[in-house]
Amino acid sequence: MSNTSRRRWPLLLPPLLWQLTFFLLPLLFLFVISFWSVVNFRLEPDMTLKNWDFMLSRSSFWSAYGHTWALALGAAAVTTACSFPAACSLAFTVSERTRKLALMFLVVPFFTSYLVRVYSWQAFLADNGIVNALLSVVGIDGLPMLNSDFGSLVGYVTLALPLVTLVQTMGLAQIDRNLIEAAHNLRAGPVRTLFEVIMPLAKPSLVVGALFAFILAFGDFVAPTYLGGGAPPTLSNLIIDTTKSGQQWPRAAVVAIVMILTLVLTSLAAVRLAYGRRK
Amino acid sequence: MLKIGRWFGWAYTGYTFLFILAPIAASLVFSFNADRFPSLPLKGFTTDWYGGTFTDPLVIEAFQRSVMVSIPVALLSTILGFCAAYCDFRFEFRGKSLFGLLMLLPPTIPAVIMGLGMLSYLSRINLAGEVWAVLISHVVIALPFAMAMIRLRLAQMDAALEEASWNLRASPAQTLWHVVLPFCKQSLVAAFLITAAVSFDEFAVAWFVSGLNETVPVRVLVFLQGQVSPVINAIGTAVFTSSILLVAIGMGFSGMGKAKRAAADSPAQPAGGAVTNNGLSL
Amino acid sequence: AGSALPLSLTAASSWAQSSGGQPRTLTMLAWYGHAEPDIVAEFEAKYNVKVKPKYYTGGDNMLALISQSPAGTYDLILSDAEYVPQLRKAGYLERLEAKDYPFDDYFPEFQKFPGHWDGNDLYAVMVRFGFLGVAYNTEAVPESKARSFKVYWDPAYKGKVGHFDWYLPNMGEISLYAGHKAPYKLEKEQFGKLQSVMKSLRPQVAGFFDYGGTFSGLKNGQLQLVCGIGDWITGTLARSGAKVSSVVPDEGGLQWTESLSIGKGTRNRDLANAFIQYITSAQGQVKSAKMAAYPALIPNRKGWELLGQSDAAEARRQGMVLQGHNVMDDIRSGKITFRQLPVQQSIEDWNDFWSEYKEKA
Amino acid sequence: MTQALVEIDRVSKRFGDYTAVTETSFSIGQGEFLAIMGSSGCGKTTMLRMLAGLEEPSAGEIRLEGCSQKGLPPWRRELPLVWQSLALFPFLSVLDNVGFGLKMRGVAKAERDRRSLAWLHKLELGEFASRNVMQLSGGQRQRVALARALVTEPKVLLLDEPLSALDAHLSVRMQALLRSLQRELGITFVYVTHSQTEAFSMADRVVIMSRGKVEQIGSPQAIYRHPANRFVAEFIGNVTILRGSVAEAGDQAIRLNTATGGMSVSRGNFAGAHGAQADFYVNADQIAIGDEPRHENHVRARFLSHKFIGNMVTLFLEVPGIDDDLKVILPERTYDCLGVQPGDSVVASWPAAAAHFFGGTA
Amino acid sequence: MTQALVEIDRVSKRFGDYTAVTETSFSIGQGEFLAIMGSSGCGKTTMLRMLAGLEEPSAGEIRLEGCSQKGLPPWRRELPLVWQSLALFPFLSVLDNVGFGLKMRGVAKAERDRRSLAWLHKLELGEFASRNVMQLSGGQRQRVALARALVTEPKVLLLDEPLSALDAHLSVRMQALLRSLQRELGITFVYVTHSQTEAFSMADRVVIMSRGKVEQIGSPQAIYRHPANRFVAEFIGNVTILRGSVAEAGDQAIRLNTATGGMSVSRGNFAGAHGAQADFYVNADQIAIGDEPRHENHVRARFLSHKFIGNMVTLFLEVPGIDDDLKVILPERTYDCLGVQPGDSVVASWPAAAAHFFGGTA
Ligand SMILES: Nc1ncnc2c1ncn2[C@@H]1O[C@H](COP(=O)(O)OP(=O)(O)OP(=O)(O)O)[C@@H](O)[C@H]1O
Ligand SMILES: Nc1ncnc2c1ncn2[C@@H]1O[C@H](COP(=O)(O)OP(=O)(O)OP(=O)(O)O)[C@@H](O)[C@H]1O
Ligand SMILES: [Mg+2]
Ligand SMILES: [Mg+2]
Repeated sequence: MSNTSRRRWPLLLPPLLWQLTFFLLPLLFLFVISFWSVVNFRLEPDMTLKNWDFMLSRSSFWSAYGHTWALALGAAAVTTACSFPAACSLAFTVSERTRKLALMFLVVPFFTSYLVRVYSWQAFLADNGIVNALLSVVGIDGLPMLNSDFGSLVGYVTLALPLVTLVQTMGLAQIDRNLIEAAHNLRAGPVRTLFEVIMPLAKPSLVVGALFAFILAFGDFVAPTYLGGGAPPTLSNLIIDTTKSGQQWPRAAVVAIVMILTLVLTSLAAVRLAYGRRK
Repeated sequence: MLKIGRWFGWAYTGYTFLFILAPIAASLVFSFNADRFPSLPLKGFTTDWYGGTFTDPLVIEAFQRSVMVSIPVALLSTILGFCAAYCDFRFEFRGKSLFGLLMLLPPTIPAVIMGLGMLSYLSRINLAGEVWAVLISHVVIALPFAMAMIRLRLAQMDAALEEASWNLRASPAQTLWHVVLPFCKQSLVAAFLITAAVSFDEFAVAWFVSGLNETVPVRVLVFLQGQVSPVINAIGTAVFTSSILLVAIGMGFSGMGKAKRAAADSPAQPAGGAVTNNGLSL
Repeated sequence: AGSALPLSLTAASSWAQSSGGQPRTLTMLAWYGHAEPDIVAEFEAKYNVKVKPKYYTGGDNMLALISQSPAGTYDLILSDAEYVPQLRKAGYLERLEAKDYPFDDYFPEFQKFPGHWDGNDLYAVMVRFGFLGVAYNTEAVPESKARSFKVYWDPAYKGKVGHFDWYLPNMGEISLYAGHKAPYKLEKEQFGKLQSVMKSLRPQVAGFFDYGGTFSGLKNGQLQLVCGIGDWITGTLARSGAKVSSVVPDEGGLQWTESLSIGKGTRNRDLANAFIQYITSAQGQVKSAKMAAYPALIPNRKGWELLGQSDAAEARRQGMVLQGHNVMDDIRSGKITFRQLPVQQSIEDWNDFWSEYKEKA
Repeated sequence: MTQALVEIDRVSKRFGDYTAVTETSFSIGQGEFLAIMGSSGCGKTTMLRMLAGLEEPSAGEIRLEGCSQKGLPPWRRELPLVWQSLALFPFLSVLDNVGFGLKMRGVAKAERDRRSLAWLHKLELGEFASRNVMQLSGGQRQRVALARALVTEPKVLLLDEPLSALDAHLSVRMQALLRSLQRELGITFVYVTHSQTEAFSMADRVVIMSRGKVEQIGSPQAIYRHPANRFVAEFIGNVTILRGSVAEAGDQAIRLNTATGGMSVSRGNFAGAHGAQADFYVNADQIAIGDEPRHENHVRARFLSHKFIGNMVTLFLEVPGIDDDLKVILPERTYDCLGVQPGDSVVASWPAAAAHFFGGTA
Repeated sequence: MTQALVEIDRVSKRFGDYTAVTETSFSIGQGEFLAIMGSSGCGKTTMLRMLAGLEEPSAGEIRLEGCSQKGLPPWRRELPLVWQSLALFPFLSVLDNVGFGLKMRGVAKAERDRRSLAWLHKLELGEFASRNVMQLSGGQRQRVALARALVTEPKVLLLDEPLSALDAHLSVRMQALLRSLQRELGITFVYVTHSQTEAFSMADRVVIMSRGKVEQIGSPQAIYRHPANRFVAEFIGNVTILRGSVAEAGDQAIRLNTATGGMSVSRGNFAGAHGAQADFYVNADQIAIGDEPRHENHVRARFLSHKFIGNMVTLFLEVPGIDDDLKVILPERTYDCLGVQPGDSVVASWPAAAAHFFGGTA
């Protein structure tokens, strides 16, 4: 409809202006202050590259970057692998009603204080916490879990698993049942059907789910702080440390911009992987 | 063979849910545990922590503030989210994909960065430390959720519905009011409740920009950083209960209710063949 | 960034003032605990005021909060002493009148505390202090071992040593261990030595924790030794029955100091002043010594006396007894050094090393 | 034809580079039932949407009772459309769906309900008035959509494949309903359909479109008997198209040389010169089969296969020298009497009156 | 009939409380083309799915070449199914779609591609082998689905409304293709369809189902001419059903008293006693119209309306005393010669041989 073009403004402008003013501008401002300097604990407008130069030439920045990447990638992989069987079960073997109920249980933790859940995990993962207590019953003792990358991963999975399972379940549930039956009809048994038909069809939701997990883990500071023992630092830890270090907001801004760029590029790559490869 | 796979799947799903719900359950248990620190064995039952929580003026204030913030946040994000979703659904314009990106990007920005950016920006325009700052940031974060939910609903709308309305002499504004909004009603309510829940649970950005006006999750963060008290568990359990209510109501509006209604209706609907036979008796 | 901002009030404080019978609000930026009922209830009742805190988690965090808020947001600022000069230079503090406060009752060492004065102008009043040394689990670590920083390197405690996540006390302690008498005033090569000593400690370290993390780590046995804290944490834990303690080791210890200032642009100067008077009085000092969140030593001699009368056990536990060996002796013997900001290097230098140190596993 | 109510005057519609409707003109009379047919994607829906104002023509003009509709948005037009998907409002009751158009015209609630209910009763839906539309069967919904469009008593009703979602039986009954409604109310129907049966059994005139152009307009019989061109002939599918060169022009018939010998074709208004190549078609139901030629044109052919449709049989014959199969339609009884088997050799013959040139009127 | 390849033996299927198929038995011969028809929801798809093993019968047994298929999962059966939705794998190329079944049987890549390609060429899809299936048109996809099912050279092919998504023209061409493929390969086809035309023009035998039960099985002609019961008669829709009481039983015909007078009906194997009520039907295409009765049974009726379908016209006549309209099918030319107008009074007449009782064979 060509004659609707004029009418869109009253609807388009409010959200557009809002997000421009309160989302894009803050991010741009962050970019701008990455060129400012700090004098006597105060930000002074400036046009200097020294923050960029400083951060990007630090080996500690790059190792934090690598560590964050590795952790986020690990979180994406672990979460995807952990939720896939459950998502398959929910999508294919239960009734619509049960599925909805299960999905609700998945959504609920998403809105339950993440902080409280992480705090709770400490009690499970501590050297003499609940998990080790249970393990000692079966004769395994003293697995170190808290204050390690494992701890961080538990936190990330806690954060991302519900969402990823949700995305995967919805993706799988949308698969045309006829395709699965067609595979059976063409003599593909359950396992081959899984690999030859379900996985390729579920690829977008698998990739998008993994991407969500990656993004959430990449930016989270709670799990590495409270379950990972704060070391080695992730980029989020580094941002917080840097703002603490003599009010170095410009340097923190540099880290933030690098993080945003990384996430945007990763997302683009993932979306391409999920939807792009169709001849 | 298939049966075994099925049972394995269900058992696995059970474990997944155990993993998801364990920390919540533990926090519930520890909120009644007399020991100040969450560890085994349990020390005995107490409701002191709840007492402590609900008499702490800071906590009470934080609760009031959270409510006061989350309601306008939900209202604004739902309205703005609807506008954005409808524009995305209805109009073709240059830069539409950029528009979509701008609307949906915020959740992908790590909270620390959002907090940092918001704080430095809002303090420039004299809003940092004000309740407004929390409200604004939360709308930015929650709007994409509202938009996504409403957009999903709009995608289910037959494009012909609006045209049919125009065809029956309803102007675009009337169509929006009489057709599009009623069609989206459930998703609007769901978006409202879920954005309220998002705002009620957001701590990282709020921690940066709230100044003295702490919300509940910021209070929890402060407790976690400072006092490490079972009050955390008590608050967590309270928040969990209220979130679960909000979300349950929200889900009820968005989908469950529909499923139930459809189930209730189906007997009324003549089964396949019958439609043909008694559908028309001219 | 906020310094150039015009003065404005928070919504909350303007509500409180506009309604007559309502209590006024006094805002305070502080470490956790300073505005809890055990400390402020009496003051609030007396002045019909509500003390409203914003708790921070470290000096840098405090600076960030001040700099990002409009002037006048915080009536009272409780800061670590080493930050007072920075705050003053940045123009965040009001000048104080020395005669308003009971300096005469203070031990002489604390009457003219460095950094609190600019010439004859007073900007902060010391409220309490404490020592930082080796915090340890009394069941796992014998006190004899804890009497030296060397214990951190003990293979028996590998993976059980924690750091309080703030470069200043940790690097100060290790600097003492490295043999620097003035731990924060380091020549280039001394700073290099500090770094190499610290790096040798890194494999022992379980992690880096904030107050809460340290607290629960020590309590649940996850940590058996913590560097960079003192009785302010272990004392609290011990009160709730945990088997932890801290000592000032033979190599020496650090002193942390907390002081109150009045924020620039306050609308409640009278109340703020009254609060400082309240907390520095003998009664206030006793409260402060026994603060629920974390106990501390107090600089007011009259306070010591009152504490001795009202709670002799606590006075003994903390070593604030006027007869016999007390904490002042440790200070006077030179065993204790004030914690301060690095002198020759910048804060960023130390912080960057701290980040780097965290990184190396 | 009665007075033109709707005039479509050199209307074109382009979507970007693609031209969906090309310079099309025709008019629709008062009270006429006009069906538009054509293969998928030929522009039928686009035509209808332009009438309803949902698309603006890229060129040309549409006039309703002589008034140009140019620039008039859909909500200012009085041309209700019945969608294939029905587009009923799922959140409204049956009654409110029907009353929607009246509400938008500012009719008060009581009056609105009265009029809506009257229509529901007319379409035997009275008892469902307060139900939700989602609770109705397909045929019932179809009638609600009709009532909704008719309640404002328009002069023209546009229908886009309204019956294609219904099953065969329901569809036949709805056809009867539509036809009788249209007669009774004297409304003009513009009816887009895929189905030859629907178009031919209901419409006064049929428009055959192809690739955005009108190929033929005429009564069902005229189109069936005398397709205007090869496209229409193939689209209707009841003729075999042959080709020959003019050998001899008679008064009534023209003699052509074809690959299978000489043939006589009705002259019509054919004006080809001697030796000119020309296509002509033979009606499948006017061909006789037997052992001997029974008419002046005849070929020997091999019986390939047959199709049984209702009480008619379509035979496909292979004729040496022509590519397409020769199609022959016989009543089943005739076929039974013949007793031919696939593979048999037969003689097909037809009179000159069964063969025509394209474009000639009989 | 040839040897029974598939036997369906008292098969029932229940979904919860609902019985979709009730104790159904029939068998399907080697190389037969069997069509299953019936109104929506009558259990056609369920029947097919049970054959393919996608549903397990609740009772009864299905045998393929005498072997019970009970408990055999779908991936162990050799009964490829062609879905209405086609169910092509969207992430695979045309070639890989076709080769899927071979891959699952462990055929090596080179051999697989060779065989798939051969089938694609056979169905004139050779040039599309490396395309993604999403890039094909509806008719092309249809052929890919066929190729995928046929590449493993099964004995039986199951098809569930394979043509219903295609437009009329494509559908006709696909019918021809299917029919010739089936003949050529000698495969058994079990073909579910909604469309009477499809079923009657392609199948050797047709099964008419209603509400989970088989109503009639027989050749298209038999069903068309001699519906077994009222349901089938109404479903096929080419007869008018009348009712009368037996007055006099003759050798060839039985005389009944009806609301419009006495009527003679072919005797068949009717065994009703004198005075018994009986339904009978009159074939619409065996009724003559005129001013005078031309056959032994005749009624005076009012010509109501007509429907023009192809070259046949269906007339609806109102007969005093009977509820349903009397349906008459005439060739168009006959109708034209009659020159009757709606509203005219006419005489309809038919011989006793045009009227039959249900269940009687001719
Ligand atoms: N909004 C549009 N943008 C671009 N192309 C369009 C648009 N609407 C229709 N078309 C194109 O115009 C052509 C005609 O479309 P139209 O819907 O009128 O066909 P139709 O005759 O109704 O076909 P069908 O029988 O399949 O409904 C098609 O090729 C279609 O792809
Ligand atoms: N999985 C199922 N669960 C419950 N009921 C079912 C299921 N599958 C089919 N049915 C019911 O069984 C009946 C027969 O269904 P089926 O799909 O076989 O009908 P059909 O004859 O193929 O109809 P159509 O022509 O509409 O495709 C229907 O009433 C349907 O609702
Ligand atoms: Mg169309
Ligand atoms: Mg079916």
